[in-house]
Amino acid sequence: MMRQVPNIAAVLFLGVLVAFPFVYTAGDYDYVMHVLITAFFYAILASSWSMLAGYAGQFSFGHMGFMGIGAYTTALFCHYLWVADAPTGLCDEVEIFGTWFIVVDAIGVTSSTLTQDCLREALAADPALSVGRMPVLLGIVLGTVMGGLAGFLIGLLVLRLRAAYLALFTLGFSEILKATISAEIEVTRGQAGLELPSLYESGITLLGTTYDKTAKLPPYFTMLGLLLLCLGILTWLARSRFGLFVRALREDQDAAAALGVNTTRYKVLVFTITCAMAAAAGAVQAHYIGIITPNLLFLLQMSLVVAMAVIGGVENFFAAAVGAIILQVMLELLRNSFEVGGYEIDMTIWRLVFFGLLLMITLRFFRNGLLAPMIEYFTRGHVAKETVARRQAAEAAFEAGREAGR
Amino acid sequence: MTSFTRRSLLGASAMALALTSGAAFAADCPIKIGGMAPLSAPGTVVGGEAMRDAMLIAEEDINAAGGVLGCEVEVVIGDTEGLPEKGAALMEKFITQDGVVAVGGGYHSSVGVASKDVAEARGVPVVFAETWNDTITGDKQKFIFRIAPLSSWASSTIWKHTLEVPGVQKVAILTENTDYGIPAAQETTKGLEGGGKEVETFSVDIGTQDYAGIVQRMKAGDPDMIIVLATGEAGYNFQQQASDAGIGSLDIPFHAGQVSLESKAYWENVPDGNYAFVQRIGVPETLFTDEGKAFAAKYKERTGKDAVESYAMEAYDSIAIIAQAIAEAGSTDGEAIVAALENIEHHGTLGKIYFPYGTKKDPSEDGKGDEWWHQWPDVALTVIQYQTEGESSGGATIVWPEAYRTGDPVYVHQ
Amino acid sequence: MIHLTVRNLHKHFGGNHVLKGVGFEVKGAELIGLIGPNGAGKTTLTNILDGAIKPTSGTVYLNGERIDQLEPYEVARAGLGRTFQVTRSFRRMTVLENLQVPALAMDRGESRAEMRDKAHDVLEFLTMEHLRNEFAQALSGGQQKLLELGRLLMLDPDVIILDEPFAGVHPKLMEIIYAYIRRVNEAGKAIIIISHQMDSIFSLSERLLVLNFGDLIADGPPEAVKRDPAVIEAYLGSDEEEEA
Amino acid sequence: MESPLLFWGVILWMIVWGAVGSVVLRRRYLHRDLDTTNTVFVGAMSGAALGPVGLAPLWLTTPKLGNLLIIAPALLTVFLIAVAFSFADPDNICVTSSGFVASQAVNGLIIGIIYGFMALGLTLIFSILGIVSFAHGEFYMVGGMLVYFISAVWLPGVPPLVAVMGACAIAFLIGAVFERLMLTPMYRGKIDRPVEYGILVTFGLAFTMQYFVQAVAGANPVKAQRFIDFPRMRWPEDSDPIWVKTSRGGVTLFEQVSVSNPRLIAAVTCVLVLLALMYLLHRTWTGKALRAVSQDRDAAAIAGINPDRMNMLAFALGGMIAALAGALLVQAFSWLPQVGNIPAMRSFVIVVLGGLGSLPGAFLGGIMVGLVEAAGTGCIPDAQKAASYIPAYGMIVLTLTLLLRPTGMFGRRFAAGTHGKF
Repeated sequence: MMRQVPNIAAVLFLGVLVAFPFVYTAGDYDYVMHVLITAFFYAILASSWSMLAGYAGQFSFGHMGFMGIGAYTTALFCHYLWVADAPTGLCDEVEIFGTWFIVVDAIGVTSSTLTQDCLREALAADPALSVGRMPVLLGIVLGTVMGGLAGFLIGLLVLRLRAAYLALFTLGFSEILKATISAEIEVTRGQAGLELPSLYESGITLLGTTYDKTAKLPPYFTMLGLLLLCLGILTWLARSRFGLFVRALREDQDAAAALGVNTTRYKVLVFTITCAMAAAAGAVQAHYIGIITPNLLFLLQMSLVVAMAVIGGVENFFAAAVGAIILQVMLELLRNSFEVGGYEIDMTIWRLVFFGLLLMITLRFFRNGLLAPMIEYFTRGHVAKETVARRQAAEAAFEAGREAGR
Repeated sequence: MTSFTRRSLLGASAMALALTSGAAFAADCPIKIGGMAPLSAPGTVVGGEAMRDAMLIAEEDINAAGGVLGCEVEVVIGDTEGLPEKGAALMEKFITQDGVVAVGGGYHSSVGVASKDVAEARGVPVVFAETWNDTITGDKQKFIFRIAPLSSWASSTIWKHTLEVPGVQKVAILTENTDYGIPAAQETTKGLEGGGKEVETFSVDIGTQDYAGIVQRMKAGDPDMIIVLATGEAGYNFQQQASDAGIGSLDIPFHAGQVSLESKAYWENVPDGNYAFVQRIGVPETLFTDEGKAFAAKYKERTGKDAVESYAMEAYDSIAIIAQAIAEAGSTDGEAIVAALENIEHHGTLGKIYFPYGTKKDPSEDGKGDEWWHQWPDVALTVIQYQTEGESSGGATIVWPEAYRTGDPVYVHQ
Repeated sequence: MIHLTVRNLHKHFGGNHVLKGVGFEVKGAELIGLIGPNGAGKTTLTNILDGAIKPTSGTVYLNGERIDQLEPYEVARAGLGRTFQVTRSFRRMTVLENLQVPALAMDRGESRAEMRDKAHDVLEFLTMEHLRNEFAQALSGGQQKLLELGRLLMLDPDVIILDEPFAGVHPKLMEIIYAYIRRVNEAGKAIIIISHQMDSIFSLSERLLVLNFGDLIADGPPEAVKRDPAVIEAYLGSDEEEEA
Repeated sequence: MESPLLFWGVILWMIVWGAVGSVVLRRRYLHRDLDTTNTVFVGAMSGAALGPVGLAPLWLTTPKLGNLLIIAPALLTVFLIAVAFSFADPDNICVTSSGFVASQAVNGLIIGIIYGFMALGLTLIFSILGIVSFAHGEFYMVGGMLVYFISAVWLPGVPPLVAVMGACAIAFLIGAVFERLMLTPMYRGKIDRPVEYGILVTFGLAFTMQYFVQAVAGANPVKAQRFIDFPRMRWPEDSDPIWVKTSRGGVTLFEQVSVSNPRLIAAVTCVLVLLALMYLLHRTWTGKALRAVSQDRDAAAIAGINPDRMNMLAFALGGMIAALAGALLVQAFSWLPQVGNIPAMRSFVIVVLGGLGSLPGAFLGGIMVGLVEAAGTGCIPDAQKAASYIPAYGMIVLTLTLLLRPTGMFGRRFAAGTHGKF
């Protein structure tokens, strides 16, 4: 019965999350929903990172880089590729089955886009022209695939690297990516960011209610769904041989190989899968926010993900995900400044100081995070007692056997 | 796949939404107005803190004068961090959590561009104070107003002034690679090349500390003048390092970055920064309106600064004008405030503020570009020059344009 | 029929000639002891057999398959398993999970239930059934050693190399290890034991291989090897140094 | 660039042959059972430099890869890239103006010395504790901030030397206290993965320090006064060009190369402190003990050295070195709570390039990174982008190092396993 407590808690927590958008009606509904959507986004990153770092022992600091690959892939795809029913005559275009695929010219950041964007010019010249976006879903899928592919390549490159070297290499990868995105303004629009269509650009009808593109409910359930999907995949992986093998490889790579585990394959595989998850989260989040900038790749963002996973419990991706949700909500709640004895404490900054302290204290005194031990307590609590009893029995039997043997 | 027409490409598609929200908090006291400012990095904190102080003074002034619609006004300050996505999230928070009826302030263009769509979709009016990018008004959104100059105007101030500096043939531009810096550099280049000058542009990542390589490279090009288009401390770092290398404002005409208006920080960070030109918005302090003088006095007292930065005045006005519009509209409904703003005549610290173009008159009727939409046309743009070490930007000599000139420029190369 | 053929193995490390043409054959369920003074090349030989390092020249065949160029995991699947000199259990995995790794890696098409039964048998045999849900790091050193042997049972290879199985083991556990070796041997597996504990190795093995400075200096029944003058010389010489 | 095709063609050719060389040569040496430590690097470099012509003799004779064979192809590759560049872009200022090249090189060298000095602290920590401190950039930041606050806010008018020493002392203290509170469980084997623990816990320290400073000091850029104003002088008086000319803000050599005053002061101080540090490490008991612990922890413990105390000393000293670099540069750069990020990244690059744990490697690596950054910003034809990529240059060096020679220039073989007992 005790073992079921975490499962029951999980079902309850999930139930609250699912019911929340329908029950909650306060004036700050949209804001709270926004906080939660972002929390789910971080939960995906934290849980996939905990699979990579906690389960497989690959301490990568480039997770946000892969997230960025997902986000930028779909952003570039939706930004530059359009379809039309007739040629524009101004843009690069190609006809496939009567549909014209248009590649918009890269104009970078200017203050007057009207005279440079070939598509806008074409539309201005010919108002009858019907132009459509590429499907958002295809962009997200592409982003996920690109993230997975990048994860695969990086996984291959880091096979020989361990520990500190791996951390530095992945950090370097992420930084190069950030610098490139910031510098290649013609294509990526640099710090100005690339704007993306909303997740549901033309609205969506769910259960008879039509939600427009700014409504929070559809992206809420999209991100929650993605989180559950990722957790589902991670659970399945963790319970299958995959989970066992990557943990074995974390503990001792040579011993795992000597027992027939293809370590190379599982190392690359774990990179590919977790990076694809990060990329998927990035792509969905980019569409939800509507704009993506290289600042998302800042080390600060990565440190948030790491801290969330560690505080939740880096070796348990459920704990990491729940930790991320709780911490993200806490960080938002703590934004409000307060006064102590005439001094105004500006919580926008101080909350991050406390966050850093919490991270250090967790690492120092709660090595398995704050949430994972609670789950452990219920799922493994019985083991300890049982073991003691059995060990005593076995030892007694052993001794008895020896006595008898003499 | 969505099909759409030109109108929706321009971003006006969300009009219908505006009708559904916005009025929910009407007549609740106090009336809340959002104030956006970058208060932590990577935003320009110096500018953000000045704007925050100015907006809080505006709140005091409005309430001292009896508030609006019988209510006190509360300015809710929010931190954009200078990041577009944070700006959008902040706008969301303002509207949905804090229940603001309108929003003022705003420093970084990229933040403005990202956040204006949120406000537009939710039907909450925004009066941007210091976001220059032309597209902010160029998208012709119903709820978006601006009292800052257009980026293209600001750039033209710089290049027109530069063209008048004698003996300048080759100009080097240092710009931050943001959506403020890049377009500004393009426009400045265009203007200067139109005037027959040679231009070389260097763009840098904000956050760079060490400019030695760039400075050397610039120096090797032997420019006659340098223009810095950077908002943050990058401007300080670059200028002092250029001075160390002998191409600073003591050696050649030098247009310093926007942040140099913070004279106290400027002299601390750029001790060799004398004779730099800085673009300034608003008329000289001697020509201030009564409102401007009153604000300047309060601002100096509160902050301990010896000059008022233009963005502080803009921030103050952005809040004050919203308050007046609410009073004139007699309601906190977004539509009503917009209607009031379109007809407003506000005597602010910067002068008489009004918006000639909008829903009642399209800019194209006067042959103007889209960027004139909901744009205050009379922004005074001047160029000042520091001529004494340690002097305040408010007291510095105005050298351009002729109409506001308070002294002759010093050309260090002559 | 198990058939391991090692032919003319050479290994250089830079200028170091560590193995100088080692060759031997294992046919059927032999119980072999591999001894030699420190630096004789025992570890190198093990690592080559295991696939961790590749020989400079020479070949290793196991049941007709050439394994000297394979990766360690392929060697394991081909039917050669080993333990390590220093115990290398998966410390933060439970005892049961430790046992599951080789079983799943081999993927013999057994059902989960079959694997569980097998693991149960193995644990019973090792008297560790009560510890199945403990983390390996909670076990004593000797128990971890047993666990490593248990993993090998689950891997179920044809040839097993045990690297120092008796080092630092409590006498109580020693009996279990003895029983283990006999049982595995009786099940038809070949075992190669590397050890410094001469008593154990002489009493257990049917055949002894002696390495010295990369050469195989003796190969035969323990009694014969014991009297081999080359072996005595190699051992006495080096043992004295070791003790000194 | 005039003929980009030529340049990129050459680069592509080099990459292809470099990749071929690194793979083929390693296989060859592996096959012949020779030491493969340097084969990837030498293969890549000789392939890149000479293509098949360079690889064939190596492949045939498989010589012992000594220092000459390691360094020569690398230098040749760099040289050939430079030649290709000068042909592809004959009008580039890096090709036409030797004065510019000299000035870039000198400035790269000067800043490289400071970088290297800072990285020295990181590598010192690594060599003793076996962890990479992610808080190194924050020590740098705190050093600068403290100098500003001591000299401009708390005790206005104190001599800069006092401010710098005060900053160092406080940074040392922070490092020592942190090490005692947070890192001690690592040595008792209580932590399963000490390397990762070290990274994460210093990461937490970095986070805390950066935001603590921001919360306390605000985010306005600050800057300390120049420590010293140079006297104006010219030497020799009547030559053309004048060899050395100083102004209060800088020094000009041969009227071509100008170095700013704060940088020169910082670099000279770094060299002096480095010499003092070398003395400490090689001539004092404490220094010898430190080095002993870095060589062999257990042996040192047997010899009566308390490794725990050495851990504390190393971490505090490493942090102090970073703080000193910051303290010296706060007179050159505007200072914000975020300034540590870029130098921290750069230190990582340098220590990997030099070889984690190698002190001379860190110093040399610093100079190399300084030169690479100077070359990147100075020579990339597109002025628009040259500076935007500054943060990336070092990272490219890092990536190449890890791929071609993970042990770095002077590294012991840490990459395959981990350091020491970890």
